[in-house]
This record gives sequence, C-alpha cells and structure tokens, in this order.
Amino acid sequence: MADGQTIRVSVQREAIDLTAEIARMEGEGAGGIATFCGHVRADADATGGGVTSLELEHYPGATEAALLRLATTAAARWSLTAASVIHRVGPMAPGTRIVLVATAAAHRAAALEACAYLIDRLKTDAPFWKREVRGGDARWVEARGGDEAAAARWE
Amino acid sequence: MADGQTIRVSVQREAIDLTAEIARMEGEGAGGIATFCGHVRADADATGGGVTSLELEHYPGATEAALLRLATTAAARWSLTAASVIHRVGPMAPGTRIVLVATAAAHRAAALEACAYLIDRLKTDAPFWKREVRGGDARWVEARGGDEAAAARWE
Amino acid sequence: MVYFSWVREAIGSGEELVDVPPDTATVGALVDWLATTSDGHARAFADRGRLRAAVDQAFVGLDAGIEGAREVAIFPPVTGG
Amino acid sequence: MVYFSWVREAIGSGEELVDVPPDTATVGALVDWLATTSDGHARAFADRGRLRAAVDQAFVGLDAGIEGAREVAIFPPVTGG
Repeated sequence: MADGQTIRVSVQREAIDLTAEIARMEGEGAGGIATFCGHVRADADATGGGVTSLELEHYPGATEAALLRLATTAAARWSLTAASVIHRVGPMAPGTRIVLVATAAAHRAAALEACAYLIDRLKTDAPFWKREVRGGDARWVEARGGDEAAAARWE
Repeated sequence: MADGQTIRVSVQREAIDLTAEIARMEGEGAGGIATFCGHVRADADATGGGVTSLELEHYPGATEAALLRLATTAAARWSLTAASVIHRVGPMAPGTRIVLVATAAAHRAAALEACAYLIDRLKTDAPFWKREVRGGDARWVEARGGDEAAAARWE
Repeated sequence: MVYFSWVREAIGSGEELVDVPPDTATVGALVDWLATTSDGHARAFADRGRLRAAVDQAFVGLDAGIEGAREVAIFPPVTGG
Repeated sequence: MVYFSWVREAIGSGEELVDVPPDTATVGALVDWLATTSDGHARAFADRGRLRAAVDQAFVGLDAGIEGAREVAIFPPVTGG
C-alpha cells in the first residue's frame, strides 16, 4: 500500500453518516471522490406487501477482514488516496442507507472504477445476509446470479 | 424521458451542497445513488507554486442547456430515477467542490455507469473554462487529450 | 462450528462445539457427518449446492481440508451490499 | 459574436456586434474575416486548431454554415468538470 492512502472500514449498527465521510476525505485533500450508497428498498412483492424492515446479519471478525482486504486491494490497484467501506447491520427501515463505498483519487476514472469494484465485490465476498420482513412474514433474501457475474468481471 | 425521472442541473456561484442533493434523492426513494465530486486541486507546478485560486468561466444559457441535454440522455440510457449535475462558476479556493454529479437508479451498475458518463461528457461537451491563479500569475488551463478519449468511449 | 442465516435457523443455534470423527478430512465430510447428528442439521444441509463455508474465517470450497482448523463456518451464499 | 477564455482576453471584449460581409458562408470564413479587423482578433485567431465554435449556442465545427445565425461564439477547447 502506497504512502498516504487512508483506508477505513466499518461494520456498524449506527446510521451511516455520508456527509461526515465525504468531509473527512475532502479534509485530506482529495481531488475526486466517487461514492455509491445503497438503500433499503420497499419493493412490493407478488402479494403487494412491501418490505417493512430489513435485517442484516454478518460474521463478526470475518466481515471486517473481508472489507479491509477489498479496500486495500482497490487502493493499490487504482492508486487511491482514500477508500472507505461502511456497512450497516441489524434491523433497518425502508429508505435507510445499508452500505456506503467512497473512493478518492487524483483521477476520476480511478475513483469511479474502484467504487464500482468495491460494491461489486462486497456483494459476493463479504459475509452479510439479508432478511426481509413484510408485515408478519420474514424471509432470507436469495443471492442473485448477476452478482457473481458482476464480481467476476474484475478478475 | 420515462415517468418519475427527476433531472436537475445548476450552474451556480454558491458552494455545492452535496448533503442536500443526496438527501433530496433519498427522499424520492432512490435504491442506489452514485456520486462523483471534483475539487480544486492545489497542484504544485514546476516552479513549486501551488494554485491559490481557480476561476471558472462559462457560456451562460449554453452551459445549462448542455448539462440538461447530458443529464436527460443519461437518464434515458440507464433508466435512472434521478440525475443531478451541479457545476460551480466564479473564483474558488483549493479544496472547494467544482462539480457534483449524482445519479440514482434501481440497479447499482446503472447509477455508476451513468455517473461516469456524465462526468466524462461534461468535460468535453459543456462550455466551461478554467483559469488557474498561482500567486500573481494566472493562466488558462489547457484541455487534456485524455478527456476527449474518455468522452469518446460512450459513443 | 458457527452458522449463519437460514442454516443457523434450521439448526436452532449459531454456534456449537463438536468432536469431529478422526477420519473427517474436508468441510464436505464434516457437513456429511453433522447432517446425521439431528433433524435440524439434516434440514440445514439438505442442499449442498446452497452451502458456503469458511475455515478460520477464510472463505473456502466444501472440498477444502479442515486439519488444524479451530473454527468452521457454514452459511448460505452472501447477500450484503 | 461572443468570446470566452483567452479568445475573449486577446480580443479585449466578450461580445461584439458585427456586420458580416455578404459572401461569408461558414464559421471558418467568419473567423478569417474577423482576424483582419484588429491585432487582437488576429492574435486570438492565430491558431485555428485551438478554436472551437457554437452557432446559436449549439457546438459546431469551423466548417459549419452561419446563414440565419443570430449568435456565433468562438472559444478554446472546454476545460470544465
């Protein structure tokens, strides 16, 4: 890892403070900052019932290690000046931020590609599991085949 | 343009409020939001003098039209739920936000690609001109050949 | 052993200590043996194609060895992000 | 006519009204004629490869026609973002 790269990963029950994360990177003198933020969707299912809550389970220890490995890899591959991955766990209401990836680099293409890499790989390489609650029903979300394909394009 | 697409462009002398823009998109129920934010760099030149100020000139009327055309094109091509392009003009200190592109979509790849498209195309298709002030000297920034190539990959 | 998501729910516990039979060489063999220990384990491990594993917190295939492992995790494909 | 960036500075003004000679068909021909009107214009338009243009606020090449145009802009390659 080159000098001056700031890597931060967090698996937290608290809300994700996007503003603070951007401000932190700007304070470090970032040229360009790319972010991706994912939110709990309130998709209606076949019966018309929307998601009332999403619960995120994870593998403590292994999760943080996986995120750190991804962020470090991205920082090296795209010469980032900073990379942050923040993922929430626990119960969340629709509209809530689940995940934030932020990357800073001197060149915009590097920041944007690294951001896409991190969110793609996080979907297949980090041990999180989603459980949707719709009224009284709860079901574990199935992995999507498209996620494997999206992750594989970075090999 | 499909229903429910919110397009916003702004060419402004005021600071760019990234937090407000994200909050606005989240309030509209976005699934995933990608952003790219560019900042005034304090690059040292060959003589060691850093940028003390950056001035942005633009072509009033034509600029807004160009940004609106780009945002509308991106929204249609990637089925975005929202797209915002905010560009500052006038004098700016190092570290200041020059430009913010934000895109919202149901699918992360769409939001990220549209964000990359907008910042790439903005660099060649929108009439802005940068003038760097280093102490007592000022010079107009030269266009970069790489920008033309980056814009061309979206044809 | 640690379990997550519906694997944990089917087994009814997120953690258990097990004395692995001495001839158990791989994660797959460990799963085969665990499936015989209760109806819950049998249900959790019914479809091997839907199982993923980690040995000492590193992701591995079901054919990975477990010699010297302190912690083996079994779980469904991940769905974060 | 409207000018921006160093084109504007060389000419010393961002705007001017001009009576275009009747046989001036393209942006390039207009630039050729403008370059004869002052030393500043000559300096601004010395290197045609560094000039870009817009007719009625739409980007065009220097070979574009100007018939019926109300506003022609001449400027360097853009450098925003």
